[in-house]
Amino acid sequence: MISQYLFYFLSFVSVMSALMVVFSKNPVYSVLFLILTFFSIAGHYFLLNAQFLGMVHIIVYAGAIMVLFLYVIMMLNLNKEDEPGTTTMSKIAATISGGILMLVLVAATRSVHGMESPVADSSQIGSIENLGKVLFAENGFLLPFEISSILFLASMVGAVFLSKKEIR
Amino acid sequence: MILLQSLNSSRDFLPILLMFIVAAGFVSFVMVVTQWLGPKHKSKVKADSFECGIEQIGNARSPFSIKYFLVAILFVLFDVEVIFMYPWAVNFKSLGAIGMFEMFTFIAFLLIGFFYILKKGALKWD
Amino acid sequence: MELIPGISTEHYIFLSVVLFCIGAFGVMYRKNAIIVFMCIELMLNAVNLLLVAFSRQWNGADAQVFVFFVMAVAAAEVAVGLAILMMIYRNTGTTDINVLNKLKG
Amino acid sequence: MNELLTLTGLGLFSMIAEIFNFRKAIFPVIVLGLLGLLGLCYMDWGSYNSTVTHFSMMKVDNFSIAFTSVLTATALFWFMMSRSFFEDQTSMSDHFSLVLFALTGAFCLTSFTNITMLFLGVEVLSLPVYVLTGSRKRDVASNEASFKYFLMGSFASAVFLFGTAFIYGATGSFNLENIATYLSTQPQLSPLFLVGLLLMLSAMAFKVGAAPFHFWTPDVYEGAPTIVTAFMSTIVKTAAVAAFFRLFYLSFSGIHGEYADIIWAMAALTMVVGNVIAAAQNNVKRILAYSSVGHAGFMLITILVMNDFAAKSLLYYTAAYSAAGIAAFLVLYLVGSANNGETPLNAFDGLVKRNPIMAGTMTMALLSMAGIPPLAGFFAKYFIFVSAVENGYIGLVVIAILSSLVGVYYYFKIIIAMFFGKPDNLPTYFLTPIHRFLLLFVAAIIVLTGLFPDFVMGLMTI
Amino acid sequence: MEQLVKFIPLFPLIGFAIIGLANRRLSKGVTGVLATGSVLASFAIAVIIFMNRLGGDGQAVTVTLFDWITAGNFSAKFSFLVDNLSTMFLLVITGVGTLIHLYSIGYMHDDDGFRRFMSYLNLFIFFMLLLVLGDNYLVMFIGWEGVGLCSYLLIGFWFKNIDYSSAAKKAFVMNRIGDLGLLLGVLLIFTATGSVTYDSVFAQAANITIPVVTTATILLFIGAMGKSAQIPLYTWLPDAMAGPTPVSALIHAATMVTAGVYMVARSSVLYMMAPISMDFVAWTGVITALFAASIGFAQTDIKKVLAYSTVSQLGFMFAALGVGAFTAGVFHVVTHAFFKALLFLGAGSVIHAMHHEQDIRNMGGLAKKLPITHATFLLGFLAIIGFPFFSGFYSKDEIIIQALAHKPIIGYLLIFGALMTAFYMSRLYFLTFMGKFRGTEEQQHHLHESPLSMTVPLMVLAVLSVAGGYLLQGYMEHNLTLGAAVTASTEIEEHTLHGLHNVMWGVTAAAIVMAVIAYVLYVVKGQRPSSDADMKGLEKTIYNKYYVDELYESLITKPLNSISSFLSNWIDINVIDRLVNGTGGGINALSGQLRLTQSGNTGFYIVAMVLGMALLVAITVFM
Repeated sequence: MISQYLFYFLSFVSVMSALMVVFSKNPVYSVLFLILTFFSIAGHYFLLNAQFLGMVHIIVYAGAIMVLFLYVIMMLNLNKEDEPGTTTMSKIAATISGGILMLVLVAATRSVHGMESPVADSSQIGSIENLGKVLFAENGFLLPFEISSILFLASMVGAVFLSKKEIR
Repeated sequence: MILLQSLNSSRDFLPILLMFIVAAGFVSFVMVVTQWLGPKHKSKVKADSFECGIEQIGNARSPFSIKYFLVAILFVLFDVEVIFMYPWAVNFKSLGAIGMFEMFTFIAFLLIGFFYILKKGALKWD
Repeated sequence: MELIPGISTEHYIFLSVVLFCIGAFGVMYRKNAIIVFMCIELMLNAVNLLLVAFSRQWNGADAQVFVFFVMAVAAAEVAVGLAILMMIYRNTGTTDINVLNKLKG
Repeated sequence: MNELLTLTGLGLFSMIAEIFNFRKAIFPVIVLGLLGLLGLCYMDWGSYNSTVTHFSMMKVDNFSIAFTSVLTATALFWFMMSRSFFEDQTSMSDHFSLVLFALTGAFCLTSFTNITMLFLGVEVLSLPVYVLTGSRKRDVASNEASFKYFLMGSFASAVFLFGTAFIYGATGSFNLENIATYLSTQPQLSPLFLVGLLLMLSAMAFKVGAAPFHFWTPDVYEGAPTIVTAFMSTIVKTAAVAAFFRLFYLSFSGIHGEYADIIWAMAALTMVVGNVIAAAQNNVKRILAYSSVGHAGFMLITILVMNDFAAKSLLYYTAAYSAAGIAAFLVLYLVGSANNGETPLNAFDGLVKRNPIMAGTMTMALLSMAGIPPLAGFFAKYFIFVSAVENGYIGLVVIAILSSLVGVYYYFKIIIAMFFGKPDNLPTYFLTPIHRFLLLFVAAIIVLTGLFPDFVMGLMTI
Repeated sequence: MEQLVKFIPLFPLIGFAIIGLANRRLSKGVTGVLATGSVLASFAIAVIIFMNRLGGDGQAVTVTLFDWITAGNFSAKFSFLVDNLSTMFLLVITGVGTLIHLYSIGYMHDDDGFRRFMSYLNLFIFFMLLLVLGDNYLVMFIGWEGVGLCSYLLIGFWFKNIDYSSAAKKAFVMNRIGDLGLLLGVLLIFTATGSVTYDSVFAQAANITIPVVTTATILLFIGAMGKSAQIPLYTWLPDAMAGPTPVSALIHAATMVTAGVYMVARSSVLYMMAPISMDFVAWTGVITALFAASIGFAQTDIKKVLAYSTVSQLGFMFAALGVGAFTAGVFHVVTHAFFKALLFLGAGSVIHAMHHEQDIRNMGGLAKKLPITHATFLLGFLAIIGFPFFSGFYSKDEIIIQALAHKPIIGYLLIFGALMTAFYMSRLYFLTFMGKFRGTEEQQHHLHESPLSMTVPLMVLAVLSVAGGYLLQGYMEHNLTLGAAVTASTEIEEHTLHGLHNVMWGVTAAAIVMAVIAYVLYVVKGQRPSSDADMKGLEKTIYNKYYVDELYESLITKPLNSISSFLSNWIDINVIDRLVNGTGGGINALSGQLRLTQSGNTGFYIVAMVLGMALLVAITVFM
């Protein structure tokens, strides 16, 4: 099945590029690999029929957030390859605990049984119309939507406050 | 075509996907071709920033202005806010007046934020 | 059951657990604050992927709407986080998180 | 719902007030607004039955009204205590609006019925606090605290979301009622659910500062400006622990047995670690930071017991702890601001001679935190112990009492310094009228809520 | 009439509030009058209630102030229980309290912190009244902690001296250890009976299993050990003598330290069900009595001698409780309050006259210079050694008789303790008031009798020390029915008791002989404790004409002295202090290790979080 191959391909790309994000010495490469990861995840979204979400994902992550990261890295001139102060001990500790976490989580979620299958054809679940209906419905996500605007305001004030030069 | 059908995905997105493929293909094509066509002479001297004989000190990019950064941050925030508007716009009719009110509240918050930013001088470039 | 032909929910659970753990591993492994932030973004993406997979499984749009909020929060967090980072860079001239260990004991 | 709107309006007002030169009006408006909020709480109290939900996202029941009242009152005190700190700063409206937005988040945390609201509430509460922690922009300690808090906080958020995703995967809903229904109807628990539950538990434990997720607490509390530390240790802690309780009460109490042991161990570890490490500290701010970890452990006991009485005990505990915290941190702030921001133990030497009101109120606050009757803190602990003993957690109560004994030791280090230390070359303090009023008022509250615990406990009738 | 009891704690509280808030605005005179007057008012009400009850049926009355806490299954009222036991304590607290307030006006008059001192004293009285009045364990616990706090404040009153504040700290820490036991005991009782109110707890006592009641009572008793300075939690009391003398008299002799006795007597129903606890109480009491008495032999500080004597007398009381003679124990609390307060106040008067000299080696011959103090002190001394028909005679004899009747070994040991008491108290008395003056010229020049405000309380207390026992004997026997089971059994053994009374005459005679020996040693022979510098060398230069002296010296004095100094120096410092300090040190060490986890490194913190998370999941899912 072609979708199967596509899944494995995208998964391979996303896992590999995620690993490269961690292991790249140069932060700029990390950013680029992260963008690649995001694209492959967007691919998964399309695969799962979440078309609108996939597009939004690319717009938000690849288009805005990662540009910001890249911008900061360029601005702070961090495209160096050295990373002082990393001890072997801390690397070993990180590897071991990361490994333990993965082991435990994989083992705990391995035996998932009794999952119900989708009720009906779900190709329209991820459409803009449907999402809009759920998002703006009276018993939907209206309140969180408004709350999120408070979140944006708070982060605006915070970012401006922290970045602004103090008036002396 | 077969591929897309097997994905069960809506055909509405076919043009967009094609556009992505074309764009990606074009970029990679150009990059490969330039590598292939262009002359390659690598040397230490050539990689230097300046070739006037004086050793370079420091880095060319050290001074920066925080203002530009703030603009970038605010762009991200407004960019994400916009994604909430697509679903609203598509459902504009069915949501009716209530939906209008909801979105206006949201936009009013945004405008207050925007006003705040303007007055704080966060967007001034000098 | 199969979310898409040949691929079951377990596959997606496994994939996002792996991505999440890579992200968590990166947070612990790297000392450059910016890359640490990026790894946190990676973790959030693992969450999003899982949510979308479950949304397909339950045939529910609410998980996808939830992903919107995750994205919104991610953007807000990045804005604040990078502002904090810039502030630190102005004071210490570095983004190495090992430098920030004066508060302890 | 009206409470939420009021808070948002106040936040917006203080955000733009400075631009319109309403600077002088900010403080009175906020105080009036918060008093109005208390009035709204009073009107709403008891008039809500448990079926009214707002947009299926939140339910203003007596639990939320009671906690909102405590939070609002604490916020009122907090504004009174911090007014002078912010008035000589250029960005008073930034600070105040951030705090009010954080309060909005805190309100979501006391009334949510949907994980989405919980998540957004946590974020709306946390983001402004990350910023406030770093509000002394030139101070590296403040920067470091802010950074640590932010980094670990977003990590915890990611963990929380991962847990949420698993819960959704198992139940197909974010709604707490649906989740509870799933638990009561499903004979076989999906492993996904358990993993999700534990991940959410870890993230909530992080937010309340419970071991082994407590590491951020001492460092962040120490590095943050004292005023902000006061905010974190009272309002943020209250809101977080209320959210923790509400989440588990409304949705997960059906499988209490699955996670009881874990919360047991967590509570024990938190109490021991917090109180024992505090014993060796010499910086008063850090002592209070570790003691705050210890208090989180006591609060966790209520989540272990998980019944109506435990909810009341938790309310009472948070109220008592917030009152004592406001008093203690106000004194700490006053002492620190006359001492270059440093608060070593010997900065408190002979405080009783230098300012009896400060020393007296600080003593009250510390005694209350230590759990000496008849102050509020004693009954707070006592009720929690009673509820735990009733449910058979006697071992935990023994650990709790032992660790509170250690607590007495380090609280008394401060009291002894204040009463028996020699105040050589240390300044005398003069209180502004507002601070004097606040100190005396909070001291009175500590005593009165101790004598009449029913008043606070009666606020909540679930 | 019992409704008036509401006002009893109110007056001292008002006194405290006025004095505490007004601070400098009141003159010293007004402050003194206000403080004393408030306690006097309470005393007047207590007397009214007492007289009223004397004529009434003697039933216990509960006076509820307000519904205090009602939450879930838990409810408690803030109410007072007026019965014969609490009335007795009310009288003692307010009566002795009034006298000591009066005394303090004179004693503390020149002190800078006079107002603070008086306000603390009032606060103490308030909490002490709560302690004895409460009709449930919770109110009692509030009073319990409150008096501890006041004691702490008053011990450290002269906080310029660092020793004083460390003594205060020691007192507080030791009391907290006891309180831990008390709180656990109360919680256990609550678990077993679902209530903390005395009435309902005792009503349901029969339903509690024996192991539970034993554990609960032992836990309660641990609280009593802390508050009433029993082995091993006693060392704070001698150290607490660092506080002003009226404090020692009021808190550390007459009232607070007897709170433990009150609590055990109040819980007598529970104790009667648990023979193991009773044995534990009795043995702790008797060992403390002997141990503290033996330490009393070697002390040279007048207040320290009295402090050890207090510990010893408290041991007597607990021994009485332990053998089931609750009434005798409470009786001794009352008489002890009279004569020990008297002795302390007398000592205070002496110290006052000697300009804060407390070493009895530098005293002597004060009888002529301080006639009133001497006369009253003598009466108190006679009372404590059990001189016939003085108050101590009745209560101590009652204790010993009851002990002989029920647990003979304890009885014999207590007789031995009584003889020791007679000896070291005589030593104290004779060294202080008899013989020649051994202080400096200047001190001798300034010797003067204390002012009237100090001597009047002495005289009143002297009268009570003499007559109190005789007057109260009958009341105690008939109106205090504690531990009903024992009372019944004593009636059966009436003839045995009669025989024992005769034995007691012998004991009393022996005690008097001990006093005479002391007289011979310290007055006739002029022997006195050697000074610190040449403790060993000088011993031989004291003339040793009589063989008897040498015999006595080598057989009694020296061994006793060395045992005494061994106990006080070695055990006190090496065992008990080390135990207390060791706990603190252990916590500090643990703390030092634990704080290393707080490395300041964010990476490490996150590793710890991840591992914690993995552990949670692993434990829950796989186990």
